[in-house]
Formats: sequence, structure tokens, C-alpha cells
Amino acid sequence: MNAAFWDKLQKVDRRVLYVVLVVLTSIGLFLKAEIPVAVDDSSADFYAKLMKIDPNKPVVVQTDWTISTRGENMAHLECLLRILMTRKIKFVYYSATSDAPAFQVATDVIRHINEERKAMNLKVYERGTDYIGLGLFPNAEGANESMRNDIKKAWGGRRVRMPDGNETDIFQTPVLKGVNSMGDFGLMVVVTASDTIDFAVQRLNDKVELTGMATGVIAPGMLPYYQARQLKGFAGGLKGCYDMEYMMKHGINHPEEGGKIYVNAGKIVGEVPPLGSGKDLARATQYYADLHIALSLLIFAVVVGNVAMFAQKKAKKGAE
Amino acid sequence: MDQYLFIKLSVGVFFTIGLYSVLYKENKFYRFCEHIFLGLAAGYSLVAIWTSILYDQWWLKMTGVPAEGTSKMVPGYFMYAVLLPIGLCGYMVMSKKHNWMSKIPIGVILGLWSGQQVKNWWTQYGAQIYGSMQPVIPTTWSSLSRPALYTFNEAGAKVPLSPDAAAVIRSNIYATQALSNFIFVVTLVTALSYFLFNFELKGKFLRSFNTVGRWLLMVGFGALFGSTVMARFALVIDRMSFIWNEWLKLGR
Amino acid sequence: MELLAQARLTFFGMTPNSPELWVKIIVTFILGLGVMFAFTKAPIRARRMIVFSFTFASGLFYILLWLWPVAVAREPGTLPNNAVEGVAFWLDDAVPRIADVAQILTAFLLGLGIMSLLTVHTQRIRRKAQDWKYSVLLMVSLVTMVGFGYVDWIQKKFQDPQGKLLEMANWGPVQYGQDLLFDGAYQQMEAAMFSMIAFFILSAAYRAFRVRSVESTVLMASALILMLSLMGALDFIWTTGINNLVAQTHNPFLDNFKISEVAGWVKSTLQTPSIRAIEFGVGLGAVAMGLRIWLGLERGGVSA
Amino acid sequence: MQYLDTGWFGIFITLMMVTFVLSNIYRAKGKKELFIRRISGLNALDDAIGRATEMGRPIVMVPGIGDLNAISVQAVNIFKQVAKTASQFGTPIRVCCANAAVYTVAQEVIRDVYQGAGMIERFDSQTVQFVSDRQFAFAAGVSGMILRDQAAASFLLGEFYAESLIFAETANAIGAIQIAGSTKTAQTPFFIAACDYVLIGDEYYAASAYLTREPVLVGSLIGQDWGKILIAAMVFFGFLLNSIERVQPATQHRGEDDKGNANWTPVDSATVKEKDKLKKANDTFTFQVFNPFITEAMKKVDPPRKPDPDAPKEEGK
Repeated sequence: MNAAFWDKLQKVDRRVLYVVLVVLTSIGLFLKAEIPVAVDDSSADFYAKLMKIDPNKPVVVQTDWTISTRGENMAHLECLLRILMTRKIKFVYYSATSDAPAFQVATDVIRHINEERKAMNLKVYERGTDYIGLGLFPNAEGANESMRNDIKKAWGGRRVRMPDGNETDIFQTPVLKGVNSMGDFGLMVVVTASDTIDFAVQRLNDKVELTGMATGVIAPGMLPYYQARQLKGFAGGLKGCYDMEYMMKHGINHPEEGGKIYVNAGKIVGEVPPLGSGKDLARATQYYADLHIALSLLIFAVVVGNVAMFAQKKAKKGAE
Repeated sequence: MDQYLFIKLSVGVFFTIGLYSVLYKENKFYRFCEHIFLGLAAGYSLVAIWTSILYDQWWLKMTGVPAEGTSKMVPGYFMYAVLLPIGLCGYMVMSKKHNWMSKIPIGVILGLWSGQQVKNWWTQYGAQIYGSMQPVIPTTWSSLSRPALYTFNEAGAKVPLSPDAAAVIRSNIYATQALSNFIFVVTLVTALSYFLFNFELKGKFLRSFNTVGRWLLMVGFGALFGSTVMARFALVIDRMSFIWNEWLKLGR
Repeated sequence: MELLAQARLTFFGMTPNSPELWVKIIVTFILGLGVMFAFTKAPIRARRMIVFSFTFASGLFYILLWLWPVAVAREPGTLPNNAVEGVAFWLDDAVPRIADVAQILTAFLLGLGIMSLLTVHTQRIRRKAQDWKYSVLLMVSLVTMVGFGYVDWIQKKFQDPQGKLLEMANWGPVQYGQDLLFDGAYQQMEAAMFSMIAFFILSAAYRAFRVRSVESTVLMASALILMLSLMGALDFIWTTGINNLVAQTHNPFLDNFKISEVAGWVKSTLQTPSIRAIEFGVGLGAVAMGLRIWLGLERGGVSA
Repeated sequence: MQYLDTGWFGIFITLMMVTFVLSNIYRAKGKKELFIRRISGLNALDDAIGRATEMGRPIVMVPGIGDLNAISVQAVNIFKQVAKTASQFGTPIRVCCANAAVYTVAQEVIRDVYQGAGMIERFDSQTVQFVSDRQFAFAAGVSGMILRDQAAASFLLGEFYAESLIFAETANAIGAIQIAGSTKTAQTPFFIAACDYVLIGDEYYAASAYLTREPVLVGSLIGQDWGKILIAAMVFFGFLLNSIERVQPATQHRGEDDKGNANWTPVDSATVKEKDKLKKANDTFTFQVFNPFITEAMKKVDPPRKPDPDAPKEEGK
């Protein structure tokens, strides 16, 4: 092969790369392969926690993301909701971020998970009796601080419309009945695309069992909190979310047919069963397989570029 | 309702493709989407500036909130009214004669920022300075590298160590860890030397110190680059899914 | 403190909607305007002093907060013992109020920004410059968004105490319009623009990650290690392989060669200190520049 | 009334840094010919302006999307230097702002430059403009502008977030010379991959001293250098001290109760467990300096305060 060919190969037009990326990621969506994975300790702890908490205690979900980081956070929230709804755990959700649409986005996700459950003939979660939305708190730090001090003051005066059409104070509803402080919640989960997780850790980690789900950019910063046990577990980025879905399907240390154990998490002593929500492998599974294709393309492109560069140099020298 | 949702999705797909078209080249379709985007964004800013900043943080604090239901009365602080004339000074930038007055609100913003920097410097960096003082002398030579926290039983399966034995391992510094710590400190100091501006580094040794500092910075940057890739690719995959799965309802 | 403390009426904090409060608000505003007018008459050499005093006073607040003795273990509803404590109490109470000031002032200035945008585009339309039709489009979408946005906000905030409009079934045309513009168009465009970064990462990596110099080589190597560790399938194969090796050889040292361990080592031993070195420099730079601005030592530019 | 034990060391070191900067500014006054090492990204500024002038195409400048603070002010200061040259040669410039306060500063400063050069007719509504304060709308607007105007050079200096690569790759695609710099370390790798010259970290703050050689700025830079040497020295002696202490046997261990108060537990050499024999990280001298002892008694140094008669009473108490 001659120098011109290698020259072309090391200066491929960017548009060619873009088209290849679009085509490959589109094809990748249809593969939906279940990729075997070594589950992160943090996700294993998170899943075990979610499967072990008392279903009679409500869970509090803080969801601080908008459409622009939908790719990771929507998979996170969907996965969390599937676990909560399958385990029949009541929950309360709100957004503590200056990004105004966050609450609406979360409400939409709950709606479409409910539609999905309806289609599978499962019980639909009713607002007021099974879950409550509190709305938006624009100042994350202040909201967490006042929740730490007195939850009744922090959420005071918020009302919710029950399925029968009546308005009720949120603390009178079946969801929050008997809740007087953060300690009465079984778990708190922060789903976020920004540093709001830092405020939650600073203000609330000693009041309630705190966990988180965050984008790949935020997640590395959560590792120190997890190591210090300030976070009881977390799912970081798409990988963390795929870990969750994989465990929802296979459990932890759980022997399936033929005694095969898919997830062998060293830290978790004992067995955690799979979830069986009817749709355990969902968005993250689809995206994660696709991510491999995209990453392979990136690495392939870098390798080709380098090989071509060396080959061209060699060919040039040969020609001289 | 379903019709509305389909229209809404289609609008989203239309603009997504429009903005993507710039990847090929700048064109009329992109220009169309870009200008709508800029218009909507400016419109949204004008709405959000009042509804989510000024109304809550300025107006309500100035006028107060009367008691209602279980929520208590919040007094109004009239001094917030001072901020409006200060803010208006900024608009003097349009005047040819009095444009200097625009520096008043700017001065207030910058003054507050400057004070905060000095006040917060130690809280931000003190812990990092302490965290860099890593011990480099091993506390034990019983093993060069840190032993695993498990052993093997007769059957060859992994068994965790007793908590006491594990605690001993955790409390020790092993030779390989000490070496890593030493690399850490050297990396920090060489990289820091790269940012000395007023000292001319003379001699081969000092100059090579500087060069190595720059290489080590590049290692750090490469790692940063690599770790954001997953998050970014997830977003483009999601866009594709938005088009194929949600809009065309294929591939679900 | 602010959140715990009960509302206390003083000269400064008054009953909402009381006539006294309104009188004070209006008087304060007019006085402010008066001072502003007086400034326009200020002699040229006084200008620098005026700007400097505003800057200095604002910075001084945080410096005092930093250096003033703290009133230890203050409990709500107590009085200070002496004047020093009095100042400490005052500083403590003022923090949440001062914290908002910069954001509020920036918000007031947004009008200037929008005026700039409008000037650029009206000029384009007036001159019938190239692409002037797109400028019309921009104006129209701006006005539509503002219209729908405010009407929707007013309806939701003041005319819908029961929160009916949160449910789609109760929506009116305004809510549909707002949702279509904001959720349907604007947010999707944001997501589209954000996701375009992935394309650029691909082309930038292809071009820059070459074994050309030591710098670009180490840049590429550490990026590749991190990227490989993100690929779950590869990680799985590698980890399983090493686990098997460990089980055969009973040598746990091999655990260190798991790709996630290697990536973790690169991050904690090389990335953390090099980034930290940059941060130290940047932090000092910010302090130094902050001092120069606060004390008015920067000539030209921002200081008068 | 006294300082809690917390913080004297932090305040002391911070005050030392402040003294370094201020005393060096004072020392540098009136001196000329102060040394600053070469910063190649800044040397390239003039070449880039020259190239834009030859081609007759505009220079696009972005002061980041951050709020108004020293970082964006620094960007405006650098752009001021660019504008000085550009106004002489009539090279069109476009300063695109994403924050209204930054826009106000840039407008005032850049117009001043044109006025001072007597070229005010070259300053129009597009020279300094506000594009959008929404991150990605701003990105769309600016990249559209770079492509349509076929910018010859782009200077991206300031606080950038995810959008950094959108600008850098777009300008790279049309072959513009790019000089970028950000104090946000997370974005620097993308600039390194896509731009011709990159100011890394602190070089950004050194830029105005480098370009103008004003004694105040250079003096401040010397002070910053001293500060960095102090940090390096602290780390150097700290790690030596730490290393030596960690191999010594412990006589007492420092712990914390659930209120965050520190306390010491003596070590009995007869019964001590293997893991507690040596000094731990928390027992070292350096740790104590950086994390001072707080006890309940310290919180009681102030005499008790009288209740406030005007404060409203808590209901039910």
C-alpha cells in the first residue's frame, strides 16, 4: 500500500466519523445484548440496600436533573421506580435544584412507568396513597438544611390531591403518616446531574440512610463519600445503572438454573434475590451494549490513526 | 392527548435533526433551528429571571409573606429596595458621559466575590494540602505489597479474613503503597514547579524537572478526558433512542 | 440560623403588606435614585473613589466575617453580651441576605443583555442584511415564549391554589403552548446540543491522540486506560481471567492487575496530584486577583 | 470571646499568602525588567491577530459562561489587549458573552479601547454582544457565528463547562487558529486535544502580567510564586514528618465522640492490639495542626447570654 492511502487514512474527514457513529449507535440500539459484567461494589451495596429495606417505611427521592442529561438520569430514575413499585414501597419525591423543569421531568417518568405497569397488568401507583410529589425547592442547600432541622416545617403546608378528589395535607396521607423526622424514612435516594449530592451528604447523611444515582461526570466525586460510609451505596453513570438492571435480573450470589451465579459480589455476605419486575433489563441494558460499540469505535479510530501515521512515514522513507 | 404527545415528540425530533445537520456543514435548516433556539432561550431567561430568581429572592423578601395555614409570617425587609437603583446604574453603560457608573454594580459583585475568595481559601485548599502529605516509609516489611483481605480454604474457595486480621492489614503501610505515595508527592511537586513564573530554571536538572512536570500534567488530563467519555456517549445514544424508540417506536 | 429563627419584627423587618413597609420601600428606592442622580454630577476625580468604596465595602463584609471573633455556641433568641458579640451576631444574621445580592444584581443586568441581542437583530432586519429573516424568527419565538411563560406562571401561581394544572387533563391552551415550546422544543434542543459533544470527542480524539511527542503519547495512554476500564464486557473478561489465575496460583497479588485497579491507580497516584497542583496555583491566582480588585490595585479594566 | 482552637493555622497561612502578594506588589513598584518565563500561548496572540488581519476575517472571543468574577474579568483584560491591536488594523472582533454582568464589563472596557484609539466608528453592536445566558443556546449561537463568519481566530478564555469542545471543534473544522485557557481543569483536556495553544491552570492568571508587564501585576505574580513554594515546602516537610511519625509506637490515640469532640485514649502497651500499636494518621502532629481539637468545654468560653425579650416565643414551649 502506498503513502497516499495511509495519508488518507490518517486524515479521515470528520464527517465520515460522525456518520459512522450515528449508524453504529443506531444499529446498537437494536442489539439489546445482555453483557456479562463485574458489578461495582457501590452498586451492589445500593441494590442490596434497596432490596432489604422495610417496605412499610417510605423512601424519599430527590431528583435533580433535566432533559439534557436524560441519557443517564432517566435510566436511573426508571430503574429506581421499578424497584420501589415492585417492592410496594411508598415514596415521596421532590426536586432541589435551580433547574426549574426538574420536577416536571420526574413526574413524566413516573407517568410513563405507570403506563408500562398498566400494560403488564400490574398495580398502578396512585398519587396521594402510594406516592407524593412535593414540587421544586430552588435552593438545594437550604432545602436539605431545613429537612435536617424539622421536616414538618420544611415541607409544611404542602397539600396533595387524593384519588378521590379531596385535598389533604401531605402529613395526613398514607405515605407520610407517622413520619416526623428524616429518620422515619427507610432510605433517601438522590438522583442528580450536579453537585446537589454534596449538600445532601453534608446535611443529611447522619439523619437518614443516604444513597445516590448520578451521571458519569459526578460519580467519581461520590466515591470518597461511599468509602467513608456517608453514602450507603450509589449507582454511577450508565455502568452503575446497568449494574442495577443486571442485579434486578440475576440477584446477588443467587444461584439460577444449573446453579450458575451471575453476580458474585465479594462484599455482600449472603444472597440477595432478583427483583422480577417484569422489565428488569430496560433502558440501561440497551444503552450499555450501545456504549461498547461507541467506545470501540473511538478506540478503533485512535488505533487506525496511529497505524496509518507510522505506515505513511515508513512508506515515505521507502520511496525516498 | 396521544396526538398531542406525538406532535410534541415530532417537534423534538425535528429540532434535533436540525441542530445535528451542522455537523455536516452550516446550512439553512441549522440557521432556522439556531435562531428559534436563541429566541426561545432568551424568552425563557426573561421568564425565569423573574419567576425563579427575582420573585423569590428579591420581591418576596422585600415585601414579606403573610402567614397562611401552617406556614409562618415572613417579615418584609425594605432595604432590598436599594438593590434596584444599584442595578439600574449598570444601564448607564449606554450613556457616553456617565458610563463609568456601570462600574458600581460590577464593583459590588466583584467585591463580594473577592472577599469570599480570601475567606474560603483555606477551607478549600487546607484539607488538600494535608491530604498530600502522604507517608512514604513502610510500617512493615512483612510483605512488599498489601496482602489480600481473603485467604483460600482447603477447597480452594475464597474466605474473608477475620476482622482483626483485616484491621491490621488496613492500619499498615506496605512498601508498594509507600512507593505510590512517593510518586504522588513527586508528581505534585514537579507539577507545581511547572507553574513557577518568576524563577528562571537554570541547569539541565531543573529544566528537566519542569518538562517532567508537564508530562505528568498530561497524564492527569488524559485520565480526565477518558473518564468523561462514558457520560457524553450516553447522551448521544439517548438521542438516537429518542428518535428510533420513542418517536418511531422501533427497537423497543 | 436563619431557618430556625422565628420571624422577629424590627425596624428593618416589618409586617408584610403594611403601609409602613410600602412607604419605606418607596422612600428607599427614591433615595437610591437620588444618590444615583447625585453621582452623575460627581467630578471626574471623585468617580474612582465612589466605585472603589462600593467594591471595598462589599469585600469587607466577607473579610470581617472571616476575621471577626465568632460568637461561640450562639442560641436563637438571645442577646449579645457586648459590642464585639453584637457585631458577630449581626454578621451571622446578614450572611443569607448578602449571599443573594450578587445573583439579584446580575438578574437586574439581564435586561442589558437582552437589549444587546435585540439591537443586533433589529439592525439586521432594518438593514435587510443577510439572513435578516432569521432574525425575525428569533424575535417571534422570543415574544411567544415570554407570553406563554408569564401567563402560564400567573395561572399556576395565583389562579390555581389547588394545583389542578399540574395534571395534563386540566390543561388549557396556554399550558399546551408552554409545554410544546419549552418541553417539546427548547429542552430537546438543549439535549441535542449537549449530545453533539460526543461527536466532537470522537473527532478530537482521532486527531489528537497520536504517538507524535511524549506529551501526546502520555495523554493518549492514560485516556485509553480509562476508556478501556469503562467497557464492562472487557472488564468482565479480564477480571474473570485474573480471578481464575488467582484461584490457581493462590497469589492475590495478581488482583492488582485488574483493569479497574490499574485505572484506579492512575487516577489516585497520577491524576489527583497533577490536578491538585493546578488547583493550588489557580486558588492562589484567584486570591491574588481578588485582593487586587478589592483594594483597587488593578489599573484600568474594571477598576475606575 | 475568643477564637475557637479551629482555624488559627488556616488563618495564619492565608494571611501569609496575602502578605506575600501585597508585599511583592509593593516591592515591584517602580522596578522594570522583571522576569516572567515564556508562555507560548500568549506569544501566539499577535500572530493570530496578524493572520486575521491578512485574511480580513473576524476574531471570535468568548470570556466563558461563568458569572462575573476575577476569571471573566481576566478574560476581558486579555481581550482588551487584543482589541488594542485589532482596532489599529481594523480587524473585526466579536466578543460573545453569556452573562449579562460580564457583557456590561466587556462593553465598557472594549468600547473604551476603541474610543481611546479614535476608532469608535469601528465599534458596532456586534463587537461586544450578548448571545444567550443558557448554556447550550449560547453554544449553538456562537458556533453558528464561527461558521458563518468563517472566523480566522478564536480565543476561548474563561470559565467553560461541557460546551468547551463544541466551540473548539467547530472552530478547528474551519481552520481557525485557536488559543484557549480555562481555570476549570475538567475542560482543559478537551482544549488540549482541539486547540493550537492552551493556557494551563495558573498560566491564565499570569496572562495579564505577561502581556502588560505592569509592576503591580508582575509583583502579584511573584507573590503567588512564593505562595506556591510555601505550599510545596509544607507538603515536603509534612510528608517527611508524617512518614517518620507513622513508624513510631503510639502512646495515645485520638478519637471523636458522636458530637464531633476530639478526645485521647491512652494506649496500654500490655493489652494493645496489633492494629493499634503504631501511630495512626489521626495521631500525627500534622493532622493535629490541620484538624485542631474541639471539646465541649471550648464551646462554653463565652459567658451565658441573656434571652431576648422581643423574640417571639416558640408555640407550646
